[in-house]
Amino acid sequence: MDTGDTAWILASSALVLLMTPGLAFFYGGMVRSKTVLNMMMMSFLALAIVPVLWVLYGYSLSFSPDGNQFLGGFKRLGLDHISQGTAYGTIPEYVFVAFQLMFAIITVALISGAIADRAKFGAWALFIVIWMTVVYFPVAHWVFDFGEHGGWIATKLKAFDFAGGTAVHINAGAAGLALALVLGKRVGWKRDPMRPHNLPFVLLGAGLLWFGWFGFNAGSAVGANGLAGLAFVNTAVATAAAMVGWLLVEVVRDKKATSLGGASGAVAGLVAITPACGTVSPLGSIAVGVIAGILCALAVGLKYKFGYDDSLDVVGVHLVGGIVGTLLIGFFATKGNTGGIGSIFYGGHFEQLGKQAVAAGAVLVYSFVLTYIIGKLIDVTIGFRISEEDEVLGIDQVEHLETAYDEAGIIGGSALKTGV
Amino acid sequence: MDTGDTAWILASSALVLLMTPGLAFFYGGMVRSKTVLNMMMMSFLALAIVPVLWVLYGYSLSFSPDGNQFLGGFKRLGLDHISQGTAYGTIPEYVFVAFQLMFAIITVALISGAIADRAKFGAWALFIVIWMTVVYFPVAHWVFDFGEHGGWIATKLKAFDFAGGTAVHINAGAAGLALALVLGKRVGWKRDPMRPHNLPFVLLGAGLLWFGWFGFNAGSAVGANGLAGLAFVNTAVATAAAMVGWLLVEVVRDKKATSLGGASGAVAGLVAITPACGTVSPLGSIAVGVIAGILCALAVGLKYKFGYDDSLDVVGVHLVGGIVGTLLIGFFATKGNTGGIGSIFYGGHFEQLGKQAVAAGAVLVYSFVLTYIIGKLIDVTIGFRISEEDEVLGIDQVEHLETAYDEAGIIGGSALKTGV
Amino acid sequence: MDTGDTAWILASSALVLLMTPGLAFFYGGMVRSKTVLNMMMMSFLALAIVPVLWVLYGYSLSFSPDGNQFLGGFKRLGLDHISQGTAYGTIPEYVFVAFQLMFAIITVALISGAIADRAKFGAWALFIVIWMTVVYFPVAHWVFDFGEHGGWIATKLKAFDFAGGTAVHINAGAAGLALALVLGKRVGWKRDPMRPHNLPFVLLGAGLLWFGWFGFNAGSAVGANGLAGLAFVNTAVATAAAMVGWLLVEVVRDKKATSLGGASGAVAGLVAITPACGTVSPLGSIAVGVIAGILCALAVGLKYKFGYDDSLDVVGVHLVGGIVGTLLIGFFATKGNTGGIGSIFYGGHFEQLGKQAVAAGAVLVYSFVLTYIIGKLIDVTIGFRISEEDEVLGIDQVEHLETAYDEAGIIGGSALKTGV
Amino acid sequence: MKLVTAVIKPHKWEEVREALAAAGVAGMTVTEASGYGQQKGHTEVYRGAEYDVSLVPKIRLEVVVDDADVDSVVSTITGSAQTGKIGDGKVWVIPVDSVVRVRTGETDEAAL
Amino acid sequence: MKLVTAVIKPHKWEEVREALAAAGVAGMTVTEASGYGQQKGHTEVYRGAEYDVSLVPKIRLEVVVDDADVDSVVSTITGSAQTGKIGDGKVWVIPVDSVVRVRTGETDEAAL
Amino acid sequence: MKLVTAVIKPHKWEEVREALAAAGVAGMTVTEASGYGQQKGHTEVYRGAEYDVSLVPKIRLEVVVDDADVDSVVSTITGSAQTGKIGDGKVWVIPVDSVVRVRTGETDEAAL
Ligand SMILES: Nc1ncnc2c1ncn2[C@@H]1O[C@H](COP(=O)(O)OP(=O)(O)O)[C@@H](O)[C@H]1O
Ligand SMILES: Nc1ncnc2c1ncn2[C@@H]1O[C@H](COP(=O)(O)OP(=O)(O)O)[C@@H](O)[C@H]1O
Ligand SMILES: Nc1ncnc2c1ncn2[C@@H]1O[C@H](COP(=O)(O)OP(=O)(O)O)[C@@H](O)[C@H]1O
Repeated sequence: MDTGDTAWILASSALVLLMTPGLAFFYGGMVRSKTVLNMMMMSFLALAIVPVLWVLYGYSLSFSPDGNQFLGGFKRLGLDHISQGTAYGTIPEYVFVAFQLMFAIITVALISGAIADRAKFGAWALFIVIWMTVVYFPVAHWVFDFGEHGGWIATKLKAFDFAGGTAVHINAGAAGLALALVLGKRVGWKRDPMRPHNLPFVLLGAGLLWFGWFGFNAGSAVGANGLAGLAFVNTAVATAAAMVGWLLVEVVRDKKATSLGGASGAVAGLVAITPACGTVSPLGSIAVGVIAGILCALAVGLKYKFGYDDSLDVVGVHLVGGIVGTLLIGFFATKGNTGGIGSIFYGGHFEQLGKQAVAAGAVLVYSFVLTYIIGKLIDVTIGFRISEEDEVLGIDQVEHLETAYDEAGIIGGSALKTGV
Repeated sequence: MDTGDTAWILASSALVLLMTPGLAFFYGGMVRSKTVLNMMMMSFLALAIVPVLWVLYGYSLSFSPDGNQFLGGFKRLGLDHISQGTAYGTIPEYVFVAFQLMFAIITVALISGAIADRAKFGAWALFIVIWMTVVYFPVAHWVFDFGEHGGWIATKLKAFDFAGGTAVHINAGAAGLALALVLGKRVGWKRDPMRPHNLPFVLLGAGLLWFGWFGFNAGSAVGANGLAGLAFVNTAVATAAAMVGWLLVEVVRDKKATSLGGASGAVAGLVAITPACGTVSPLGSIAVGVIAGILCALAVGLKYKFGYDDSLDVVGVHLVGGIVGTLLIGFFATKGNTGGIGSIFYGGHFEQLGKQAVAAGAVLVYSFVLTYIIGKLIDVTIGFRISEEDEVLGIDQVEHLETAYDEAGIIGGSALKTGV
Repeated sequence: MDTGDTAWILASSALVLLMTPGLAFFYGGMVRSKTVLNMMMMSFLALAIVPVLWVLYGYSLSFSPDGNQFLGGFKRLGLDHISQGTAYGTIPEYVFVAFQLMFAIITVALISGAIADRAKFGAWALFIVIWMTVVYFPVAHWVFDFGEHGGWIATKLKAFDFAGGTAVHINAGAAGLALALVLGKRVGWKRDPMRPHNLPFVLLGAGLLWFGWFGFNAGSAVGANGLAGLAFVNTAVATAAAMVGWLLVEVVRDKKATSLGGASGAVAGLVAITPACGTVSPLGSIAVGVIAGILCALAVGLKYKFGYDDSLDVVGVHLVGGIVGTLLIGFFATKGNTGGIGSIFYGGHFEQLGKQAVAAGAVLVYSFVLTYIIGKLIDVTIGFRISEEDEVLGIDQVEHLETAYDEAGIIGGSALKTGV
Repeated sequence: MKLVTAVIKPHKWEEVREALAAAGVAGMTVTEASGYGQQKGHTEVYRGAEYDVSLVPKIRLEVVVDDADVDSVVSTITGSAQTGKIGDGKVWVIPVDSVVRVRTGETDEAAL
Repeated sequence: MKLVTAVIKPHKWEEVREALAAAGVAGMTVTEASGYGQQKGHTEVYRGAEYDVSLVPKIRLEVVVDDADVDSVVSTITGSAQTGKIGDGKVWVIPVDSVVRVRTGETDEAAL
Repeated sequence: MKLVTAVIKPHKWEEVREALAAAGVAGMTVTEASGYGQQKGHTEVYRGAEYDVSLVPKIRLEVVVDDADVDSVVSTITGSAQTGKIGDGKVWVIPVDSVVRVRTGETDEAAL
């Protein structure tokens, strides 16, 4: 085992953990002040539940070496057969367990943005358990397990997905779309502005996400080496380029650049470069970033056209961004970074694009269909949505007995703004 | 010296530094808006004072190799006899100095939660200096110095405390209780709600604490290895399990899960796994987490029973959580992780539990008694508490000439909400 | 290549990236609530533009080995001639590219504090592009390129600037002064209080900056070793000492210590220790910190004397702090850390002070003059400043079509506080 | 002319606004307020402790109207703000001597 | 009936509320306000700069009362809100034509 | 005595305050409010979606004045708050029965 590689993956695991609180702020700032706590708690509930599932059986279903190409095995149940001395490549397997755990947490948390302000908290808890088990653990195996009995996308199809454009972003985006359809629109959708109640929080979230994402992407090299360096540089420059792209769309269309656009553009770039950061060059990353920034900026308007309330644009940013990044590998991958496999612009090869499309499509369809079914099952049994009256009052009060802010404090405890 | 080990401890030191600003937000969000700045500044004052003490004499009193089992020596005064080439195990001693400094900072900062809204800032500054010198530096030596003339808990008693359940959490918790008794209750305690004024800040603080805590716990392996990996996984899963435990208590008792509960549960889990993360298995960590989450959720009600105003539950979370974690090692430690020493559930050995109890009790009593004396001395000399009138007006105005928020800004500079 | 060194510089690069969002909060909290988004977006725009410039030609102009002592060469345009296997010392060159990129981003972002609340966003975008090209890339080459055709300050003058006291802080401070003069004072300056609208954000920013700064300073060892350890300890203790210094000035002058003072003191200490952290001892760092804290606390009043509206004290903190730190090396550098070159207090050598002064002066003059010209050019062409009316209304509304907070949320979407 | 002041429940605001607009009220001024009344005395449990909450959030409307419109405006408000539960609020009417429109200087009826 | 409006210092709010409750006032409406008056002119020093602060935070109460209760309500407020220092506030009384309770439609005395 | 209530545009607040001070008004009470009126109906585009914004931020002033000063106070406010654009606001005048200064118990003219 290599202490340097281990040090970087330990640090990366911590970085990726932080992404979920970061997401809580990115999302939490975007909703109205009467729903921010629930929005944040949807992410924190992922932090509470997923690690327990992961240790009990999730890691095993995703990575236990005794599985097949569709699902891992059972040897790692309860993290059995792992000790401090067990290696995974050049790092302790415990470290790999930790690193991959963080991916599992954030993926389900991402979905919550599609159903802001209206989901029963208990139903969301149940959804996390079922969705992780039925959707995430298998898909993570498909994409991230490169072992002898590894996943079909990683080992048979050999589509490139360096850090999870399919397993994380397309997966979460498709699931978000499905849940937005199951739950329906918020009261007042299209009538009320529902503008972000705290844009500095959105920027804070974007900043923490970007920071953590270096662990996500450069950590996916599973070592401290030139590949990690490439992924790091690409993550920085594609994100920047996507911000430029998104802000340009706004300037052209609305004359002004918004802070919400800046934050969203950064996330769109991070999403798009996730699958591609190990295979494209830094110049290619600029292209990936700009394209993703522009396309996602346009895609967030789709929900108004098609009439689904994907409240915080999980579809527009994660689904669209994930697809863009996954497919652009087929155009921009360089032979030097792929071990000889070219792409349309670098060598004129079209095959890889096809593989990328198959991987993207498979995850999209699998996730959308399964999620829709899970959502409907929860809805018809315990009910997924709170009442209209409660929604108008604000889900924070109703589901958490709290209001986020109480800043009137001048007056002793019984501050003017307390209570219902 | 090993660059990989060094890289991880450098990163860990930065992570642990961030915990104190994280704590400032965790605590700051919980108080009323008229006292948030003072609450945060109590943590920032620890950041200002402790590093200076540490370099001058703190590190020496804790770790200089020329001491005895109760106190370090004087060879490291002013960090004398350390150069870039001096090693501590496989890392440069300077890195170890930095890492341990961060523990010293946060420990005293933790105490401040017990005396929210009412302590003179100058008295708090004086308290930091005295308390670090008289309480923390010796206790850190007892627990963290494994050298030839190391501390009695580490080298004679051989209680397990991987990352500071005793020296940090029981120590701070007992001190918090003592200070809460010295200062007395806030004006309006039990009458006014005194609810958190900014719950997103509480969640931000919890997120930053969790993130930094990976440095605290996995960094305590003082290397990038399988032990660090184990500590990392355990820290993730116990924290999650404790959130589940705390939220379940709320759901059962109040029908709803709060965001304050989620954040508090996470911290309770982090506290409890701190001593245990190097000796229990991931499955054991789930148990430690759930138990700590449940017990701490119940323990925060004690102050109403016994009538002390431990404002932000330093006792309920850090003292109780620290004791729970320290004692549960006696039940859940596995031979594979301890080098052959079993526990009640793993090998049926009861001895270790006794050692754990002695360590916990010794630190608790020492810290409580000394802190009470220090607090009283400060109170009778310069006075520890602000006047009632100032407390009603808000300590931020009185002690810092500031109000935290001024969001009316529409009106030029002289915003409506400015001033007293 | 060394994986441990690589791991630490990867982590450091992520840490330094986070400093710019940290700065956005440090600055954003200090302005009025009607201008916070613009303030933050000035930093985020640096994050959007600089990485693209860096990959296209910035890295090459700063570090390509085919240049001369005043400017790098053109071999690294588009990061040409770098692959995963290319080394820079003991780390992959891609990692060095990433690390240095982060310095470039934050330097220009620092300047924005001097022109808060009144700069056209488009003009700021243009400024970033020109200033980076004409000022930063050359100066970075002077100071940070130690190669065969490296910069004149690094390789001929041999002034010590470990992590960028000149290239980053004096550079940004001088530029800030120039731009403050070009843009003129804010409407209501000196009449309206213009107090910070969100002091917890200022503290958050200070905390994130400090955290990230460990990457900045200890990462500048470009390895995980004793030098990194020294820089780390020095960064911790000088920052603390500077907080103490600043707060003491306040206590003496105003009777009370403010949170803005605590945050500013920390940043002043970080700035001053930046050039010095690799050459002075921890005890020397305490001196550097205290001196910087006191001098910067006094220096922020200069703008009222001389009548320039350096809104958030870029001059008082970064220019003054940068000069203090750069010059104090001439007093406190120890032979053990410099490879034998002493200083006034350590060996009685005065020569180094002269070199330090030349480096500081050269960067100061170059940056001030060039920035003033760039600013004027932008002002007379597209205009740098928004209209008075828009300034009173608030630049967030005008330049970004947004207001930062909307916390009235009780009332459905059309919250009372929305809109203009 | 008269000034009609109404204190209502926040979540009724949209309905009241629409009802008033439908009734031809062209303008009003709204503030956030806190109400104390019979609705008081509700007890909250939080983190294991119990508290009386004496103030509840309200919306406070002011509408200046012609004498002739007073009754219809009052009944429009009471009609649309009513939930039948304690705390629905109050409406009171005050005599107004004169009104001016700042923009034009028009006064009284013309100013509305 | 009359509308009693009082502008008081924020930290006196609890006392005023309790005194009014003791005096039998069953309801009131409260808003946060800023006051400008003789208390103005205080100068603040912050980060080395001096400023005049012209507005100070106040609490604004509105209580609709029977004509008969006006004097006792006014004196209860002035009694409990008084500190004797500049800026204690003002109380003014305005005639009210009518009051309605939204919940029931009761009017005037019955609506209080 | 009279109560002059004015609803104005926020960025006019400084000017109004200075004009009133110059006109000898010694005190007033200010609240943040939201206005609904002809200025309504403005449409905002944000993130590609369009919305009607019906409420706009306003500042609400209350000044109790002697009968004799009413006209000058009203015209001072309308003069200094006017921009000529829709939404400049309204000023209305209400009869006041009595005023008390909390600090001293002085009443009526002496209380101002
Ligand atoms: N005498 C009063 N003067 C002014 N406002 C009042 C008065 N009484 C009640 N209110 C306002 O009306 C609101 C509702 O009154 P409450 O007594 O709770 O219920 P209801 O009006 O249904 O009987 C209160 O919250 C308060 O804002
Ligand atoms: N003419 C007025 N009209 C309305 N409110 C007033 C008037 N004068 C004073 N106030 C209010 O009363 C508060 C106290 O007045 P001030 O002159 O400061 O002290 P005092 O009432 O003790 O003489 C002011 O802050 C303001 O809110
Ligand atoms: N009838 C009314 N009663 C109370 N306030 C009103 C009334 N009409 C308008 N206002 C207030 O005056 C403000 C300006 O009115 P508006 O109709 O928009 O423009 P203008 O006064 O220039 O005609 C509104 O925002 C509202 O606060």
